Amino acid sequence: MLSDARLIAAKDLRIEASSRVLLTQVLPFGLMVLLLFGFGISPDRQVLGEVPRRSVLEQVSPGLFWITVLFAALLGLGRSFSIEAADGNLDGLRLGGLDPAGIFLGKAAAVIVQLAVLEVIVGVGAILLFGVSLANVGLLAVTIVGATVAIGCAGTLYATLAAGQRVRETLVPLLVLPVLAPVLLGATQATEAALFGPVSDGWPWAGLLGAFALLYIAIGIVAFGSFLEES
Amino acid sequence: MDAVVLGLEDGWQYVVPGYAITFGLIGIYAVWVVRRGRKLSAELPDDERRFLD
Amino acid sequence: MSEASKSARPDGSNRPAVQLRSAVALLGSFPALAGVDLDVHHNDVALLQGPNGAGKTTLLRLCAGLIGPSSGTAMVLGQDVGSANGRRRVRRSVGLMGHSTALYDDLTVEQNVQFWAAASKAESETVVPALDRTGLAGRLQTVKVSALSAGQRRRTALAVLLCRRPSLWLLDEPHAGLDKDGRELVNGLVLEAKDAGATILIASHDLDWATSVATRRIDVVGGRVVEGTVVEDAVVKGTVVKDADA
Amino acid sequence: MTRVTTTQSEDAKSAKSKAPRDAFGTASKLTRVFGVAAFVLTSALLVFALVISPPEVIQGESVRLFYIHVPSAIVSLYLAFSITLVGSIIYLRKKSIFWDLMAGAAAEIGVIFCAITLITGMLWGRPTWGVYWKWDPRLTSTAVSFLLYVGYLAVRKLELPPHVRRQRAAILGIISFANLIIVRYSVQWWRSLHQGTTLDPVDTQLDGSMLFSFFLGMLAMIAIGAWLLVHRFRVAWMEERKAEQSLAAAIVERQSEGRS
Repeated sequence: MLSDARLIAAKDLRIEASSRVLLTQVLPFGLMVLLLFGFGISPDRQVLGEVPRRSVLEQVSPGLFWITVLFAALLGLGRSFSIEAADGNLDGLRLGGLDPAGIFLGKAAAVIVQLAVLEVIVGVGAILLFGVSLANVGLLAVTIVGATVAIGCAGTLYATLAAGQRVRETLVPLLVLPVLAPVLLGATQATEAALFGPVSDGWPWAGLLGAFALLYIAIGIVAFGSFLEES
Repeated sequence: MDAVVLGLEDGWQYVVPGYAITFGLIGIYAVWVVRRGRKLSAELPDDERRFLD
Repeated sequence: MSEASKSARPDGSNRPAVQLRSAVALLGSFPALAGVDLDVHHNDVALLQGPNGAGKTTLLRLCAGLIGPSSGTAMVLGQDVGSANGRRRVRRSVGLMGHSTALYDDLTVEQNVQFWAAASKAESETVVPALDRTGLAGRLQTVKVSALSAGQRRRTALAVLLCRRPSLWLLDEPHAGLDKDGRELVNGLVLEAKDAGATILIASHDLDWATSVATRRIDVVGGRVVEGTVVEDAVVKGTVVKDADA
Repeated sequence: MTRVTTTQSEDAKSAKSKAPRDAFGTASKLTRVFGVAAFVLTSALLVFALVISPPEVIQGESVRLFYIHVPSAIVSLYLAFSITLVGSIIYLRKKSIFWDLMAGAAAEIGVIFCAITLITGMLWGRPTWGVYWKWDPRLTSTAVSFLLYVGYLAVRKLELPPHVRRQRAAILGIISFANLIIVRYSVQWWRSLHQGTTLDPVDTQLDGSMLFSFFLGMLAMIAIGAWLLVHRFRVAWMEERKAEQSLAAAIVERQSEGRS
């Protein structure tokens, strides 16, 4: 299972290395969304009664960051499955002798790695644009890992459910976003706690993210085979 | 608004639409389901469309 | 299951390689196959012929275990294609070349063949000979698939097929889009596979090329097999030339 | 109320109509029992909830929304989506088409009642909180659950061969229930950290005729839900039969291709 996963993940990452679609299209999209948030939420507005004084933008930056990641992840998932749908490649994967659980873990792992890179760059963008000062890197790292694995696994599972369907592009966001609502909550809360304190409030949320990630790894391993069958 | 004109007490202007929407929605859905059932049963042979219990 | 797995090997069983009984297969809600009865014996080279939309492609996909029959039975290489487990087992021992070539545009020819060989649990040593045999060795090897012509893509798909060493070959219009060399290559590979004991199904409109290797012709019309004729002499080359839409 | 009149007019029609051909519909003794129960209970509910029961001390008249808001939430989130879960599990074990259709019918009714829960909840919130939406944990998680099951219904409509679609729907029916629980608890946790206790529709203190109205609401919503479920299931069942028939016809037509 794990060697199959490695094969699939390596293939997806090699395709990205060669085509650079995520790097040249999805990443700029993410950065643009950050700018748009700045336009949408006036950057000069201050939060009242907070000590130290913060701009509204800084105050809500954790949520904005994770919403940006979520939207970018939808595009990344779309890409991850359009390379399989383009030329009957899903049939090829079915015909191969790979373990479906391995295919799931491989596709999810590739999405997770790419998303993690995107998160780091968009995160730097958010720090610069929204005037956030970095703190509690440990909690932030755990949050990013947990949330990214959760998004990658749940997203891959639901994207497969709609793979090969004409309505795929519109159906996947409808399916994935409600499922990922708790992840957005947890990631935002944990990030807020890491940046603005108190840190102790953040760890339970990071724990929730970890539990969610593990749950979706398990569901994916069990259910992916059925979703991959016939489409 | 209307509630004031009609002299309704505060709260009624939310209660009445609440009940109207609730039973209106159920009603529309019920009509849709029953009509669809009738239409389908007219298209099927007798033994496939009779529900006796 | 023990009985079925015994007959999974082409040798040591006289059960046909493909045995369909009243098999119905759906595309959405359309019955692309409307009750197919078909026996294809081991080591046959069967030519499926019939008009566009007759159900040839769906028949091949059914034999590949990519879809299951919605009614009737389908036994392929001794496995029941009606069950998910049977389909999974069948898929490993078939090689399908369809209209789509199942290649990744952004990978090179070599990377594609290597990936699919690994995904099919084929030995990695099979890659180089397969590239040689299909005429892709050398310059083309490191070209991205997106830069290939339709014929070169097909050759790449053939190389993947070679690596898989399937015991049942399912070729959907294998001659289409290929030059004369390519068509000869296809026929050569089919004959080699036959000599190695494989069973081959070819759906083709390119009758002059396909009949030259076929041992048997099967007519598919309206989602059914209407008649099957045995070609006594495998060299009937050039007798039927009416591939208007091939 | 409307749905009961439909049943009754249906009976009247079948008595009048000469050709009983189109008179069957999805009605039967069972639906009549549920239909009459729903009609009686709903009438009683309207009388008790809107006329007899008094306004509440704090909430005033808007407490009356409570008698339909909470019952529809229970019917939707606890009953309907549980039937979807159970139907999905049984389908996966026994491949029973009955339970696949039951799961789908229940989900659709659950979504309708979920919408009612949201609407009545917002209408309750406006006079109570001053705003339609206050990110109340129950209401917020209900909104997400609503979308979860809208997605489930969308998957049921995918153009796939029936057995493939059923399999996927069944798996999704199970995962969706897990998601429902996760969403519920994470949202509750989220809100509990950020605000003190607010007035929540479920915390309402009831007694006497108010409590009785609530029970009437519960029973009425269950009766309506059951009535709808039987009808909706039968519609799905007949759709299934019809699909079988048109498939049989399509096969005959397909076989005659190329013969003319």
